[in-house]
Amino acid sequence: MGRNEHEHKAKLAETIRGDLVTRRAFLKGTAVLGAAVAAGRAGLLAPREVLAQQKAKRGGQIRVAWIDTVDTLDPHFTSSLGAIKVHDNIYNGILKVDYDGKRVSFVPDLAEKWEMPDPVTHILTLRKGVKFHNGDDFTAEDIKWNQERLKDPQVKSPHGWKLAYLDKVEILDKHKVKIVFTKPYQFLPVAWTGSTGRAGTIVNRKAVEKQGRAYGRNPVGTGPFKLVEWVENDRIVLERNPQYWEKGADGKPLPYLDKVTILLIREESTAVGALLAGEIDGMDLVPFQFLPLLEKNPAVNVVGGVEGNYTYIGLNNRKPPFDDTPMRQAVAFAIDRKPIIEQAYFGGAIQACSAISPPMADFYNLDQCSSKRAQYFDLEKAKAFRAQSKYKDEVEVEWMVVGGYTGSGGVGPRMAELVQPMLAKIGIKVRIQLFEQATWHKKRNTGDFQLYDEGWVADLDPDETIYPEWVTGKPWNFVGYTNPEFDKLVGEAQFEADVKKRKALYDKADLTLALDAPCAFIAHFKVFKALSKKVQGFKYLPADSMRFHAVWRA
Amino acid sequence: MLQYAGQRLVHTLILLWLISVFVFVLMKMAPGDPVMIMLGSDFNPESYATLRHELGLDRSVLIQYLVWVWRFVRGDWGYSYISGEYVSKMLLQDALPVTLYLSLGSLVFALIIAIPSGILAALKRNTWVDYAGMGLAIFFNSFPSFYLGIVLIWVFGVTLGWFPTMGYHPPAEDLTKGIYHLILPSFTLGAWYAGLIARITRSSLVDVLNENYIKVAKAKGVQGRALVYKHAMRNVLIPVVTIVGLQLGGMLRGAVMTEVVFALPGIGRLVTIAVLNREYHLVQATVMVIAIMFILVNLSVDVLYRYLNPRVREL
Amino acid sequence: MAAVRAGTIDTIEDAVGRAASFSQRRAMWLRFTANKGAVVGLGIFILFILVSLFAPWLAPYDPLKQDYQAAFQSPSWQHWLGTDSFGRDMLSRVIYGNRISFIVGFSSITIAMVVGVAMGLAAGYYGGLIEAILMRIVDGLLSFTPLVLAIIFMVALGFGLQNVIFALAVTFIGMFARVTRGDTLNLMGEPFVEAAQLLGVSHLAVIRRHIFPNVLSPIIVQFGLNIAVAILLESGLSFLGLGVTPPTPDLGLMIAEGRGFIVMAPWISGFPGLNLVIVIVGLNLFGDGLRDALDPKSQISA
Amino acid sequence: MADRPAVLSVQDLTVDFETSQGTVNVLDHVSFELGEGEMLGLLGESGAGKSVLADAILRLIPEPPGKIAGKVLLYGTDLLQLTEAELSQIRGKQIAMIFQDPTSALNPVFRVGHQVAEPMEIHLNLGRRSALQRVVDIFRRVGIPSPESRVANYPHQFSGGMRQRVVISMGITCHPKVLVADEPTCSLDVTIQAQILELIRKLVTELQTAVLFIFNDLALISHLCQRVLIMYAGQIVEDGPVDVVFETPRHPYTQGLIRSVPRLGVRRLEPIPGHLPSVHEYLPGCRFYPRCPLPDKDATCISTRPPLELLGVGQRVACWKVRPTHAQ
Repeated sequence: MGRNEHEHKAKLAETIRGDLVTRRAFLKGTAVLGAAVAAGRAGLLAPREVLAQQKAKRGGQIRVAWIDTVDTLDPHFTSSLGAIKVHDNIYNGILKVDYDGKRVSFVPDLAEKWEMPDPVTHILTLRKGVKFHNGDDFTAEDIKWNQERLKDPQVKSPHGWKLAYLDKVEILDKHKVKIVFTKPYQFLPVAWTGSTGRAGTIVNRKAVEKQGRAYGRNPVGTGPFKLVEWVENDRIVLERNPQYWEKGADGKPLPYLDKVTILLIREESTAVGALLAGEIDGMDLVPFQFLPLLEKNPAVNVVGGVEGNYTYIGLNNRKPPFDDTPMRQAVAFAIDRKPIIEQAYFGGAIQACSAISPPMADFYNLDQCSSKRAQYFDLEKAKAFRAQSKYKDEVEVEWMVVGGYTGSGGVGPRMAELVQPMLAKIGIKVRIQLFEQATWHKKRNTGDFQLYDEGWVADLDPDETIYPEWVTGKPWNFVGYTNPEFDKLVGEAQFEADVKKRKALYDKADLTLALDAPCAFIAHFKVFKALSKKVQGFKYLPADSMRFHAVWRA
Repeated sequence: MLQYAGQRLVHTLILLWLISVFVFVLMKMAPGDPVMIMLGSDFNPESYATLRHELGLDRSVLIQYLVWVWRFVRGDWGYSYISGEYVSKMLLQDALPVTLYLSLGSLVFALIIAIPSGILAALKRNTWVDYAGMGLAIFFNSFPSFYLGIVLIWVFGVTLGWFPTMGYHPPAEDLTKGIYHLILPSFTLGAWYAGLIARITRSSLVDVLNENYIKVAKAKGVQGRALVYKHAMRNVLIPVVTIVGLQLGGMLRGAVMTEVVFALPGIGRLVTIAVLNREYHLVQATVMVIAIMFILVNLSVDVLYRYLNPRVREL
Repeated sequence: MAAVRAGTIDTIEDAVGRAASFSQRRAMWLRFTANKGAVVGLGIFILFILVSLFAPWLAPYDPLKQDYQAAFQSPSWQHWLGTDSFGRDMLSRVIYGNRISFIVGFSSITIAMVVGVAMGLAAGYYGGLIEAILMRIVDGLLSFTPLVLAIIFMVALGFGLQNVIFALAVTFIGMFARVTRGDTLNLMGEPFVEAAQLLGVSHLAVIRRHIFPNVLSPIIVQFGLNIAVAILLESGLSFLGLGVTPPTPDLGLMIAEGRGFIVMAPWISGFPGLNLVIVIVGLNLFGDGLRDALDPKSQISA
Repeated sequence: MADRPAVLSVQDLTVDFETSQGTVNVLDHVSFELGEGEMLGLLGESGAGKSVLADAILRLIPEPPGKIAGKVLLYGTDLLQLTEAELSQIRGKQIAMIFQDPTSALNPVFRVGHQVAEPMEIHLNLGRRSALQRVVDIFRRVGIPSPESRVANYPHQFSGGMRQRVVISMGITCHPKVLVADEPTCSLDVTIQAQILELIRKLVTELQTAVLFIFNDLALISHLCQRVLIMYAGQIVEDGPVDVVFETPRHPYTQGLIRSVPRLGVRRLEPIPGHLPSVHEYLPGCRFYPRCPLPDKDATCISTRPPLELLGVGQRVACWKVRPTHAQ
């Protein structure tokens, strides 16, 4: 998919500009933190510099803390990023995410060659000599079985829907397979990636059939590392897979490391403490409030950047008072994103004026915010909308915040605390109510709330970032937003092969969404990983991944 | 004696049963269920319904309870909904040893510090030694374990780098390393306990030293150390043991916090997370294990108490 | 050392006793004030109550007022205890924090005491089946780890102040019930109780007039000692994020929130922590004093 | 005066106590002597300070709050001047004590045999076994049935009477020269009381031990002792041979005391009006003054303590108004 160079440069520039703006504001806000943030920021916009390549060294091990929780190591059933970050090292996908420091692309992983004779037919030529951890050969059979496992309603994979348009899988020979779809599904490349896509991750049939439910704890993949042990709430130990197919810089098979110990520390401050004390070599996620601290530290690299995500305040379109469009619009325009980015994200984010985020380079509009086309802060405008609302006098609403000891690296209740006074200005009295995760999920999934905050993360294609979230009746459309026109636009976009046309559709949809304001968009935040300077060769991907394939310890 | 034992056993069983019902009902009262967590953002009504059915969560609470009891007593403690791991492994193999080591560590630590200082304070009653000692005791007795933990991590772990800030290494595998990693947590958990024990030791020694039989011993020509360590100590230990036993429960309370702060994979952290994830099997089993531990502790305290105190030895 | 014993002390004591033949209450007061720690404790305790009651008048700022420009300020004349990450005045928040702790501590323990004492009296007085049932329940409650029980309750009930109070209350019922029952049993043998029963005084009357007054002091002692424990538990819950909801100025929450800035802005977690420690120390000293004064023979049961 | 060479001589023994109400005096210049093998009785109401005296003699009063002054000469050595170490060599060996309340006097967590054997282990450095052997003999002598098995029992397994016997044997194990028996039978009923006292009398005559009996029962004293001390509010008010003192009491308090005791031939009792003053109400002078019936009592009685004056036939009285006959 060709795009000319200067356009990317421009995009990047916008990203940086947004960043500089926030940083300046941030400095004004908080002297102590601000300076530190500024210091670190330069580095993480050019991740590759941070990890200047030297001669790779073989052997040794690293210990990395995971803040995100790991649910299961069966990629077809996981729903946690923490787990996916582990999968990346145990499994391969049909495709994988690649990033040249400017743009994200999808390149063959287990597939050596990926041809499309027509928009709905994919012919994959698979790598030869790839072995599973249990010694089985990886063949076309595995592709077929995995794709069918995902689609099979009996298996009940929560990712089955990604293969909704899968028609049939034909084995051409041991290493060639033809996959036919009913529609030219544009989201497919992402779905087929080993990491966040999850629908392309290849698991070992024998192991699954042998282990049954326990497979999630006894995974068998083709990846560079294999699981040694998983001690509850303590650690996951990965060990070098000697027969891994990928070759390193020295021509010998990867990975360089013999062992990777993943420490399941939910307690952020403890993990940071351990990193500063040099007990661990990294963290899978840096909570925003620790950014300045870690960036100041000479022994630590902080790697990260704006990723394919957006956070928003969901307004329940089915329940008063937010069943009233002007009321929702009032909210969307009453929120000043800057202080939120300073106080909740500590500068680690840029404003979001709509859903589509910068890494979706082909679809993100650089002037999305500056043009003031979509949502932005304008109290007067907000008051005007509020005046049009059918709810004249002050309303009191409950804001549902996920609390409890979840160890999540998010901003927690901070956003709610910040927005509370802003909405008070337009006669909306917010009562913050914490719910621990199970309750929160239940209320969200059953639409039993008025106001809540949420974010969609690690998205790489507009379809996954918009379609299931906002199309009428789709599973993640928790606020019950419905607009036939919007549905039509994104529906078409799913199967529009031409990038230019597709972008046009998404531009329209994105704008419609922003102005209907089923939610108030807040930020596209940066995802940071902290690694000790000893850790070399880490390749940053804007898909919240922790791939240790080519990592070594200096 | 036998009959007493039997009676006690019956009580214990009733107790365990009550607890299991209590927890089961409470957990079912709690909104949300593991499936919500499992699906997380991948939620959709169909897979929700089917998964619920598969896990038998759509059956009536009574049935679910009976099934659980039936399996539990037969040693099948179920599995984690989310990870598919077996509860018995997570609980007994992974978590229990950690908490036991932690509690043991802090208990030892507490006794080593507390009893001598308690004795000293009692002997040097109303001197600065007494005041200082008891001041410290009450101070540590009052220090919230989670806050103490944080302070210790950042002062001794990060800033001074004397001790590891987190993590667990089974002492069984590498004793020194294991103990080294348990020092800060044990202190965090033990401090509160040490304060308590020191105070009891002092007050009870003060009382005993006023007892008539101590005067009698003096009159017999007993003096100095023998007076305290032989004639007084046994009597001092009686109340101390009682409280130590009673408070082991309180120790577990601290354990939750300590494990959370130091990222120790113990029972406290396990059960906390399990409750939040609605891991019914795990919560039930853990609560049962904790209760059984509690009962065993009380039993051993009783035994020790009987040994120390001949007056209750009959029966 | 006031316990009645044979020998010297005794002779002196009751000589003294006879001398200034003062009332029992006065004797308690004297015993209490003789204990320096207890007096300090009482001081802190009173201060704690006053601060809690008059928080709105004492707090220089609105504890919820955010001011981004003023975030992360170290202690200054303007903000004695500095400001937090939202630019809120720490002093004001800490002052209100005491109020929350106070409310939680008192109400939860009071509820627990009322229920627990009732159960204890019933069990001890009527015995038989009632006792068997009640005491099994009590054992059940007691064989929980307080925090775990509280957590399960919070999850079942949902977050928020009143739920915290309820959850804590439940965890303390067992202890009150046990103490009360024990002393009630001891009293059952007493002649005045038997006499009253023989005279056909109604059970309730016997309990009210003869039993309750005599089991009161250990209960009061437990009350004093356990407020501290309750406050500790509450801050623990909030620290875990299972207690009261932000932006409520709660000491536990403040410590939890301050964790993230412990290096760059240690005061955010430091002052609430310090305050908490002081309050608990005060309550413990006070509770011990109470114990020594009211029932000298009892042992610590913090 | 004792008609035998004094074993124990107490001179101006004074005890004060620091209490929350300030310093109080409990013993006021108590002086007396105890002759070899003599049986001396100390009589006084409870609260008069008898037990304090007993404790003071063995220096068992905790200091602080107590403060002991004066002399306690055992064979001429002043116990009050010795170090704790030296003192403990003497306690239990040369001077022993039989305590008031056997229940509190026995350590609940040790076997009685061991508790009784202890002094011998300390002073006669005997091994456990042989010491225990002796205990068995002693038990037999004090009339504890089946002593072999009883030595292994714990205090709570004995009846009150038996416990008292244990306590007694504890006092006599090392054949002390002086024995202080502080109401050894107050906790027992009359028949056992008789046995015990008989027993003690027998033992001490065998062992030639001098005994200071402390009682608040006049009859027992007259029955047991040769000499008697009358104590009132921490002061010795009269001292003399039992028969003399009881036949012709000279101190108004003694007189009142004797009149108030039921005896054959006396129709009605006359209790002493008023009550024993509290330590706070003690006067610098004669502490009986407030209750004193004497018509001619005066200011000196209040201001200055009357010394014990010898009235002949070994009878001494502390009263300004009762002076030696020849003086009148």
